[in-house]
Amino acid sequence: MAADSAEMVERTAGARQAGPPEGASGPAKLELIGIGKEFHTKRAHTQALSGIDLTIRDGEFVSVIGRSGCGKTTLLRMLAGLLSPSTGQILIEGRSLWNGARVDTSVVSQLGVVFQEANLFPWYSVAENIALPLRLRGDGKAERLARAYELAELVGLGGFERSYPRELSGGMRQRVAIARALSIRPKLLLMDEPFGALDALTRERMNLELQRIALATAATVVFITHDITEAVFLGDRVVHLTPRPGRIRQVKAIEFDRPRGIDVQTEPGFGAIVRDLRHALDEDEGR
Amino acid sequence: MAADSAEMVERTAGARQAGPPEGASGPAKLELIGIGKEFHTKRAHTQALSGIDLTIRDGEFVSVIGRSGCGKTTLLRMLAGLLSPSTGQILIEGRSLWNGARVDTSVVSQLGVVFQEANLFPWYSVAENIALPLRLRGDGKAERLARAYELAELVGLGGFERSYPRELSGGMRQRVAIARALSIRPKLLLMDEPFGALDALTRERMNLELQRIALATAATVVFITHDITEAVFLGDRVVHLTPRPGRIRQVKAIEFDRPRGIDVQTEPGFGAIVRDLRHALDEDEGR
Amino acid sequence: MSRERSRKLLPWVSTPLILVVFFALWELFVRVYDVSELVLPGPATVLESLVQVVTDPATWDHARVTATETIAGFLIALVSGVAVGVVLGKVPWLELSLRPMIVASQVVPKVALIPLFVIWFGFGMTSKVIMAAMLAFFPIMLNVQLGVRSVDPGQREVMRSLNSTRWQTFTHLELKSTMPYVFAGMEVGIVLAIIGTIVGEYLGGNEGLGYLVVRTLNELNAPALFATIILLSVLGLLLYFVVNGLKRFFIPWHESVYGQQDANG
Amino acid sequence: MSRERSRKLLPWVSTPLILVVFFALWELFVRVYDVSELVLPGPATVLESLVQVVTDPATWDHARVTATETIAGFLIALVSGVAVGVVLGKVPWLELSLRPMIVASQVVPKVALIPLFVIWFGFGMTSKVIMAAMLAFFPIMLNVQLGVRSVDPGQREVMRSLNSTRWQTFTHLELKSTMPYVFAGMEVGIVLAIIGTIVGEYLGGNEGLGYLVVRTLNELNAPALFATIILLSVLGLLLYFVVNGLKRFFIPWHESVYGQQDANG
Amino acid sequence: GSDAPGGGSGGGGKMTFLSPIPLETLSLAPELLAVAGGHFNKHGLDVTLQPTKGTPQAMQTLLSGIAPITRLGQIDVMTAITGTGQPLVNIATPFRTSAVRFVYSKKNHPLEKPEDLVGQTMGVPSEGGTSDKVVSLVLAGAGLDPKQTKRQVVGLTPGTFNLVQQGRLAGYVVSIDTANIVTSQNPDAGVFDPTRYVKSDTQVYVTTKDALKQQAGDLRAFLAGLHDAMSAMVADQTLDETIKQLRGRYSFGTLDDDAIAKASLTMLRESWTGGDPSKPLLVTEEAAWSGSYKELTDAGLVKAGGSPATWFDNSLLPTS
Ligand SMILES: Nc1ncnc2c1ncn2[C@@H]1O[C@H](COP(=O)(O)OP(=O)(O)OP(=O)(O)O)[C@@H](O)[C@H]1O
Ligand SMILES: Nc1ncnc2c1ncn2[C@@H]1O[C@H](COP(=O)(O)OP(=O)(O)OP(=O)(O)O)[C@@H](O)[C@H]1O
Ligand SMILES: [Mg+2]
Ligand SMILES: [Mg+2]
Repeated sequence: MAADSAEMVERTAGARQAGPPEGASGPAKLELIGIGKEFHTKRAHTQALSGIDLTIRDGEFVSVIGRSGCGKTTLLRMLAGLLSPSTGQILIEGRSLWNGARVDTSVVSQLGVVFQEANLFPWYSVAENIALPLRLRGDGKAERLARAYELAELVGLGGFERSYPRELSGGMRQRVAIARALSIRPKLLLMDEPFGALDALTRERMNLELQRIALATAATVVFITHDITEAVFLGDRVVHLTPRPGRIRQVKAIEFDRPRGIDVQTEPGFGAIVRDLRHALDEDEGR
Repeated sequence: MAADSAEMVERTAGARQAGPPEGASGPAKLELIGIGKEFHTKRAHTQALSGIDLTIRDGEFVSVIGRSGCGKTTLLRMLAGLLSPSTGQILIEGRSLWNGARVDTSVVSQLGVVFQEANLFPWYSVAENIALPLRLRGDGKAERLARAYELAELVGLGGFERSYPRELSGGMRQRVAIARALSIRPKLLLMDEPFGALDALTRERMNLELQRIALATAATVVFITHDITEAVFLGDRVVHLTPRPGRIRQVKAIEFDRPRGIDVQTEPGFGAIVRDLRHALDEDEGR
Repeated sequence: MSRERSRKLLPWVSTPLILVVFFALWELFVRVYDVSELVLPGPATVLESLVQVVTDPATWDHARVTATETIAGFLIALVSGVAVGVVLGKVPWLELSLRPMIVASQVVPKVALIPLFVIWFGFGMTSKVIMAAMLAFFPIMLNVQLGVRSVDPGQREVMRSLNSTRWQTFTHLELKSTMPYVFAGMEVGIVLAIIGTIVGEYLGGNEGLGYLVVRTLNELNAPALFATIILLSVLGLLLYFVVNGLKRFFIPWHESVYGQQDANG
Repeated sequence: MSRERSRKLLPWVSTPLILVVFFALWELFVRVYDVSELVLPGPATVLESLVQVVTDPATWDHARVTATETIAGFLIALVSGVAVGVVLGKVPWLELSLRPMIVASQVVPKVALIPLFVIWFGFGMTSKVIMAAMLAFFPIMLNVQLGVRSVDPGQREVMRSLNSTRWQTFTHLELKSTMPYVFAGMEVGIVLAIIGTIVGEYLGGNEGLGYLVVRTLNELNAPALFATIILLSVLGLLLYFVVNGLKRFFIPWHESVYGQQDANG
Repeated sequence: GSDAPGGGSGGGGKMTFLSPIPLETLSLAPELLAVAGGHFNKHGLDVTLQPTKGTPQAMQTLLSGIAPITRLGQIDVMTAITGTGQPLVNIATPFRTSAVRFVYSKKNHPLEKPEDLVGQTMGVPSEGGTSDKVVSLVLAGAGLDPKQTKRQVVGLTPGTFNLVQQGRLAGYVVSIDTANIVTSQNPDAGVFDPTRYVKSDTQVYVTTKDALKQQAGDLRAFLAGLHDAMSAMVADQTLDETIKQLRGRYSFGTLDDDAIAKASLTMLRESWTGGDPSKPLLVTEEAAWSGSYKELTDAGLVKAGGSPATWFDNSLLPTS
């Protein structure tokens, strides 16, 4: 029921929205059809997600918000090919990502993921961590390092390229993880609260950078955040998940033109959307 | 120089402020005198903190803000007796915490710490993790469990008491860590971005709970956050650290009466303080 | 679900299968190369002899002796290995100074020490117990050391911030997080303990399966020799799987036990 | 700074010190208990004999043989232990089926296999190399298995999300994060390899320090026996510290190496 | 293996001799001298002496065809033939009497006659082997129950005599030259000679039926070389020349000590001839061979009913 109305909003909103600049309402990049996920442990079965239907167009930026524990990370891990859905299907560019519990890795190429934890490799320096995806793909050393230094500068870690993860602060580690995900200029970028450990200013700057990069590379982005303002600022659409089990309650199209400047946040329409979403989230309380 | 002016603000502000309800401008709980910290690695020496002078009264709630990597965590770890300062002295109730590199554990009693990472013990269930401090102190099993269930409820994890950390979402883990720190009703509470992984609503509720608990137990709180609104809402004073090396740039007294309701945020004075702090933080950029 | 169940049943199917293949290869080898009965008797002969050996009550006395010695030695190694491993893991300077001695004590050929052992402890079980303990000690100690040093620094800070005593840090954190290492050390240790016991029995005394090996060897009774060896292997397997079972019981939270079942859904 | 330097110098001070204490205790023990020269000669006699043994060029040939056998066996064990450990660590069902065989192969008394070894490999070095490899294999394999299974799931997901090949996951993640375990296994393994070689040399052939032990034993030449044992221990120590040095070189990032220097400031 | 012998029946090649005892003992004097004195070479043979771990391994290696010849105790040979029908053939008998001795402590518990063993514990290098059986034979020969003496496996280490002095063992079984070392190092040590009570503990050169057919030439040359070496030693009254030749190639405790070397070699030499210097070396006498078999079957140590006459073959011995 919730899913139905969500789909409805999605469709109507989708038609009107400003959307990604190139390719406008492009072809479907990601299709989630009836996705559900159950976790089994000795003590309990948790229904983390249920009946998730969502279509994400190529080049679209989708923000996902929801209460802590509502299944956002679970959803993202399924999209990243790390966790198989219990029910339903995920199509990437029309091809099925999951065959039962097996992932079809050929489907998920040019993928960048920022996890909720930084998950750096302690045996590599900052630059080596950032350049790891390039290395796996076979880029040359000089090229790799140049890109790593460039990205380190981008995330505000210039000068720390040769440091090791244990010498960094929490926020700095998270920024290394972001740089790592960006290194291969991914076509599909999945981000799980990437800016949670950052101060307001760094966060703001990262928001702008992310928007710029997403537009420049025409990347499709799924972006999980707890910051509603951020979600609205960045998203073409904002997906609101309700907890236990996680369902889509609402998909809100954000119709400001892109690229958006920081001042868009002061526009009256912006504040209204944020307030609406916040109220909707507040209602999840009782559940 | 920055430290001087900060101290000045501190003193003048301190006299006027609404302050903690019991014992008003009570005795000094914490005194930081000329604290500095240098990290040595093979490649580089990092001056993380330098010339930190600060006095925190008993029962006071001090928020600390600053850019990512400016030394907040370092400062907190020194207060928690986990990292020795390179220079300067920390007095807790007038007694020195550090003798060179050795910590005087008798000085830090009834301490609660929430780390930037959850640091849960994977071999213990949620309830056991929460009750760990009580167990170490020798409380009986029934008593311990009752308290653990009460706290799990408080942080919104009712029903997950018997789950294990790996079955929790990132935000849920962080909430377990908060509950753990609160379990012994600490007199001194040190919190490092405790609500960073929480959604806005949970965060708001936790803010109110934290304020209630701090007032009820007359605890002294040092609270690191990236959210300036949160810092102002909760703090008797807000300390602003500038990066590389970390110095106190400003100590802002927040003079709203406590307990504060959520609506305090709509008062014009509140917004002004937040804006000022944010501008000050923005200026750190160039450094 | 059914995947998990089939995984549990697997060893009960595969082990007999592998055994059958093994015996078939053995028989084949003996026949094709026409190996002398004295060097390697065929499986049929050995199994026949095994029945005889097993039905002889004296064999069980020997097996009991060997098991007792091994277990006693192993327990000594476990306790001392954990204790020493924890201390050396936490006090690096002590480790640096003592390590040469410890390593030397391991590489010293024990055969030279047996007479000293016998003089100190007599012909009885004690010298074999000590032998077993000496061999099993090292892997346990080294793994505990590794474990203690691999304790997550963040978790360690939690304990320190709680003003925990050394003992509390040990029981709630170090012991728990070192457990997987201890068990890996124990799995090597139990095997070495058996080897130690057997070697001890070779070199002195007149009890135990190791002694039986030497005796049947000297009596040129190859089938009985191999039957005894099979018995020894079974004893070794039993002890090993007891340790392995303990692991499953004690550290259900560890990856090496709960496995990769969550990894892929 | 100076603390770190003094830590580095420590073993160079403490080891000789402990050696002196050790020899003093030995002398004291021999004198107080009036131990027969045959059972345990005093350190002075042994040292005298050691000088003789060391100046004999034949000794160095024997030592070279033992070292060669040990290193060869160890390397075989290392390569096969890592390979098998990785495979079994990642394919639990295979491990479940093969484990009984592997454990059995460890507890089987090798003395019974010596004739087979001789038939297959002759009296030369090969059988000792295999002996060394068989003993060293198990701890390495088990530790690698533990290591592969202890790889941080979060880091593993990073690799999976990067669509890495199995080989890439192995070299960039599993190998690196298993290294500390491999080295703990190697430290046990090198010691067992020496034990294996020595046992092999006891049981056949006429080369190597193990053979020298048997020979001095047969000659009832206690001082030379203990001198040979000291030589063997020194060889063992050398090899052990080579492995240990490799560890410091290869995993400088690991706690067990960089130690607790950051823990307290 | 690379050590496997080449050469067929034509003689003149490489050959491996399996020694169940370590090379560094004078019990191996005939073989050592045959190598050191060039006696094998004279017969066109290049012999490698290959030590193995004890009798079982020597026999196993022999039977698997890696080497054609070894020297074993008669007791073990008969055990293998009657017990499991191993295709072994005795082609020469170098030692006609036992080469083991019991060492005891004169102060503690002298062992002078078989009765002294009753109720005691004897140390043996390994249970079930020759030494063990010699103890049984001594008891059985005197009409005593072998079970009345307990056995204890002890290592052959310098310290074992200490166990005797401590009274943990009444004595222990060693080879002749070891007995000589122990007595030379400990005035308290006494030696019990089982030769007086046991006839069957002789030593014989053994080959397999296959090798007898296929490598007769090599074996013949081997025995010829040995015969030359033994004759030379018998002829060398003072043993000076023998010791000199041995020291030219080998060096070990008992050889390097003049007194022990001479005493041991003299005792060994007596064993070759059985006390009668006129007897031909190496020849297996059917009467003694069969008599020993009876002694063993009487003591219940090997199975009865075999035909010992078919288990030896003197045809390869030098005919001079
Ligand atoms: N491995 C697991 N085993 C059992 N339950 C799990 C597991 N992983 C997640 N869950 C459960 O699934 C639900 C959703 O978790 P998820 O991590 O997706 O939440 P989230 O929306 O990312 O929350 P947060 O904002 O706190 O990170 C939670 O109730 C959690 O307890
Ligand atoms: N163990 C260490 N070794 C070397 N440098 C360190 C170490 N720990 C921290 N630093 C450095 O000290 C500085 C301050 O780090 P700290 O963790 O205190 O920052 P923070 O203010 O908590 O940042 P964040 O908000 O990102 O958590 C950083 O530049 C960091 O690189
Ligand atoms: Mg999450
Ligand atoms: Mg921090």
